[in-house]
Amino acid sequence: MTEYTSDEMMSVAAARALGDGMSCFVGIGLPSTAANLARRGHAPNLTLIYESGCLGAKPSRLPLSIGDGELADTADAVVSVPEVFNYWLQPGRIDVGFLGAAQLDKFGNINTTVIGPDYAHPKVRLPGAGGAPEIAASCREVFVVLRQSTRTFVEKVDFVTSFGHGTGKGDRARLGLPGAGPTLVVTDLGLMRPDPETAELTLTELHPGVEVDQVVAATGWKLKVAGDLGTTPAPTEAELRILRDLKRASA
Amino acid sequence: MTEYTSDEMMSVAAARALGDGMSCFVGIGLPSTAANLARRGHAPNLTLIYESGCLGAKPSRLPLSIGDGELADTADAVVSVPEVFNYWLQPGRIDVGFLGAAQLDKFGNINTTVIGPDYAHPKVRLPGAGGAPEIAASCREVFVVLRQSTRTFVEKVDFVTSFGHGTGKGDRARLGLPGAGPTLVVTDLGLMRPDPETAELTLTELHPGVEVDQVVAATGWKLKVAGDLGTTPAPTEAELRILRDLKRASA
Amino acid sequence: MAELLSLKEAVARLVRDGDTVALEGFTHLIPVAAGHEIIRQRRTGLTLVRMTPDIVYDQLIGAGCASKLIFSWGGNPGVGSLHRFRDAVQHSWPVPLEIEEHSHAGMANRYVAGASGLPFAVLRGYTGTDLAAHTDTIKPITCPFTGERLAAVPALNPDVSIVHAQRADRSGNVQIWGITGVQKEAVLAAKRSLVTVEEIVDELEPRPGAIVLPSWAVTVVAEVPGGARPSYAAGYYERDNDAYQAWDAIGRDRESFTRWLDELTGVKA
Amino acid sequence: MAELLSLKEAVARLVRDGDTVALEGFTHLIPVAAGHEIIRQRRTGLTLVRMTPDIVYDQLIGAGCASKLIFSWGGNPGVGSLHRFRDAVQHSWPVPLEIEEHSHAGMANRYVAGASGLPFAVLRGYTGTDLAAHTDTIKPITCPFTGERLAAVPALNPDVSIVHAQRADRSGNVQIWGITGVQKEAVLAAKRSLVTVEEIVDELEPRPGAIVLPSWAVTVVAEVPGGARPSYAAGYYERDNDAYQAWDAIGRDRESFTRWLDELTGVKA
Repeated sequence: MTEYTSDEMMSVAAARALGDGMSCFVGIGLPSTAANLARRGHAPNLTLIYESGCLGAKPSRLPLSIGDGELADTADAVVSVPEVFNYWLQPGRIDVGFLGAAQLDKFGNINTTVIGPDYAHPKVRLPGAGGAPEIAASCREVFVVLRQSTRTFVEKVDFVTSFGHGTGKGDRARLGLPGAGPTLVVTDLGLMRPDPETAELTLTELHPGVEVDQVVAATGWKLKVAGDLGTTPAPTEAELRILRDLKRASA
Repeated sequence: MTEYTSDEMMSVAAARALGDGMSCFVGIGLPSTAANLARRGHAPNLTLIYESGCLGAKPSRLPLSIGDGELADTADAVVSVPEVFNYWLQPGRIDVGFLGAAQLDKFGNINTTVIGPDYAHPKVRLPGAGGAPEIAASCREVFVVLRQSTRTFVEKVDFVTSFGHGTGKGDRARLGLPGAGPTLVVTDLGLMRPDPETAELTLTELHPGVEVDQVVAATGWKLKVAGDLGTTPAPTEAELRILRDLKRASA
Repeated sequence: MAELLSLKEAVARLVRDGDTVALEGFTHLIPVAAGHEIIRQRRTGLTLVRMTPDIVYDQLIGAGCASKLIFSWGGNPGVGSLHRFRDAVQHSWPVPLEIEEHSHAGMANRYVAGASGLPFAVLRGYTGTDLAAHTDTIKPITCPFTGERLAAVPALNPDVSIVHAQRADRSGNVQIWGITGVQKEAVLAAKRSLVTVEEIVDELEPRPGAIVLPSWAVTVVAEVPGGARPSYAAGYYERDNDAYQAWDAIGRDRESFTRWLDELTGVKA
Repeated sequence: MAELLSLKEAVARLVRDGDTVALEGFTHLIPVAAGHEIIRQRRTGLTLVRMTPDIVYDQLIGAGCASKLIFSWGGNPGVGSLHRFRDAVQHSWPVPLEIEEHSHAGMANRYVAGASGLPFAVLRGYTGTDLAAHTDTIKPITCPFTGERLAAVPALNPDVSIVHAQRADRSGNVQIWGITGVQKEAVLAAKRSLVTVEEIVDELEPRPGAIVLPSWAVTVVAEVPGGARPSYAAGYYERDNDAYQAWDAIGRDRESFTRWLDELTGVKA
């Protein structure tokens, strides 16, 4: 069996979550890697939508930015930025919003704005919201992919850039948010899903070779573990080949 | 000197009101005839904008509809219908709105909706508003062109489809309407302009051979006549040639 | 992903009695064949929506398919009035027709709101006119920043929108060029959509001025060559101005219209 | 009608100290040369507007041109942080930088409102986030038809908007293709506008996916070949990814940045 890294496992696990024929609003970085891997693999009819206005992009390598020329060249349609947000994202037409995060909390709220308690005097100024708040609000469901550590997985985010499940089950409905919010978090250690009763992120699958203690130690809150904890199948040869070809083409 | 009809005089007089380099939002029918005559004659840099989304159309014949193929083929840009109203008309970018009317009253209000006092049971159901209400509101000024009769020139329109000067001077400002409203009415008999004090339409010029009494008799209110009543110059040979060429090409 | 069906199947599947139905196309690419198929399938009680109801709407109204019309300009462009429309409004023939009347700017923005998943749109519109007094779908709204008063109109979200386009590929991606009007908004605002096309091709060659509606935003595509006649389809055929002229005489009285209708629906006299 | 000027004249004419200035271009066609000219002409006190401030905004901020930034995502795409932006926000170097922060959807709609002559735009946005608590440019608004609560954002109407395009003709009509972002809206929302172009041509050949900004909607056109480097111009050159990488080291500390700035402005060390 081929060796693989934990980052490769993460990308493969994230890609598998995308079903063929779905539409996916793709954030740059890890989400884009996963979405492109899915499209080149088991989901050839996955529609990739980038906030630069590219609908149905079919890049042959991993885009370095949200607005790479190849995204436009291979798209079914290129529309303006206002149109992609207003006509395509906002009405809830898109199945999955695929996001990264700088901080994620136990209810799936995302922070990409500031680290530290004081917005005016942040410890670290992050890039900000981009398209994420409305992607998180409007897509039918949201997948989040990021590397797991106590720095990134926190009890409560310093700043809610993109709303997940707020303070727990029912918050989205109370706010009138149409989509289901984060239904899956993929990390380099395993998968987490919101508990059906509380919406608290719960470890549901471990990647091969990862121990529960390891994941608990890399999480900034007292992580709950599902009773029927599963194990992610290891990346197949085919998955790794496609992923590595994509990465190579982009180097 | 070449013979000409009163309709030809009307079109020529209307065309002359358009200066070179202006932008003009063009209604179909008489306004389109006048605007195209101007562009083929003294105002080659007149920008014609049609509500079908054609910006800078340069038709070689008179379009039969607002959406003729030639308008699109010759335009600088073709945009969607929402865009032409929202991005191009609404912000007040356009110099002149050129409109026709079924009824016009003494304060330049336009009716193209119903004849008769009862909207629900009209004597005659007319086509309706189209783009006119917002053209009349947002263009820097409005020219109206229509044949003069007591049927069309009424004391008060049965229905205000497009707001002119309301009940007199100051009404537009009170309503916050940005444009100057109707500043010129061109008919087959002469020209009318709003009185600077009252905004009541006042006869300011007669076409050659027309008597004041004739115009008064063809007007449904007690028409005021400017002290310094002028006479429109007769159509020139060149104007008539261009107009007839345009008409011939469209037959 | 859009399904590819015949026009007959498409209308049978998508258009139901009592639906709100929009056929859009601004002079160009009017989905006339689809309108005729609705008449043939004898739909009734429709709320018809269209910025510029012209002869195909006159026909639908005269055939008794509609109980309400939402519109901004109803006429036979370059010719004159719609006599069936007038007859319905003035004399309730063949059935009463309720009307909801807007301006073009208002209608276009209602479709934009519908396509955008918003309940309403804001515009500088209707000020000083009598339109707002005759409908409850125009209301004032105040800017929360400047205090300025503007007009609000509710979103249009038809049960079915029908448009005509030049081409689709075999996956159902639709390509439209020339004057594209409000067609994209009408399709995106609708719960279900039908696009009739001049032809289905293997590949959509990119073209200047063309827009593409991705297959996953369209419910059904039907190949209907000539489906926009007597309007025109840029790149395929010209507007049949004579047919517009001829309609004036046919539509003018109930008898000649009924003969036309019987012919369309295959009823023997 | 747009005037054709050199970049130097254009910036001198259009951009004044204290102006609100938007340079737009979504990854593609970023008007970098125009940004550098603003630095060279030592404008100060600018309110800079841009959805995605990246390295040219890092440079403008580091050079002390800006006192405020209105934005929705500030970073070096595919590389990391903007160090000059961070230094200004966290340590007021070289001058304090006020920020007004939105989401992309909010910024895009603010330009749309600006381009449309409306004082505000409505969107489904910001719900549940902490963004609204830190700005007075996000307010709730209620649909007058359904009672639903949505977000309102005020129009953006920059004093000057600057974009880069592939071509203009000699009359100043501008043609842009590929990812066109929010450029049309930025230009139409602005009081004055500058379009830098790769080349001025005799005639704008129609092209798939191209939009045209008519000359009368643009204030000044300046021919600036390579004016979008290190971003890209579809049909002309590719993105210089190495330059984005290299900026990380230059921008990271004040000293290396100051050397870069001195070189740009022609100051001898």
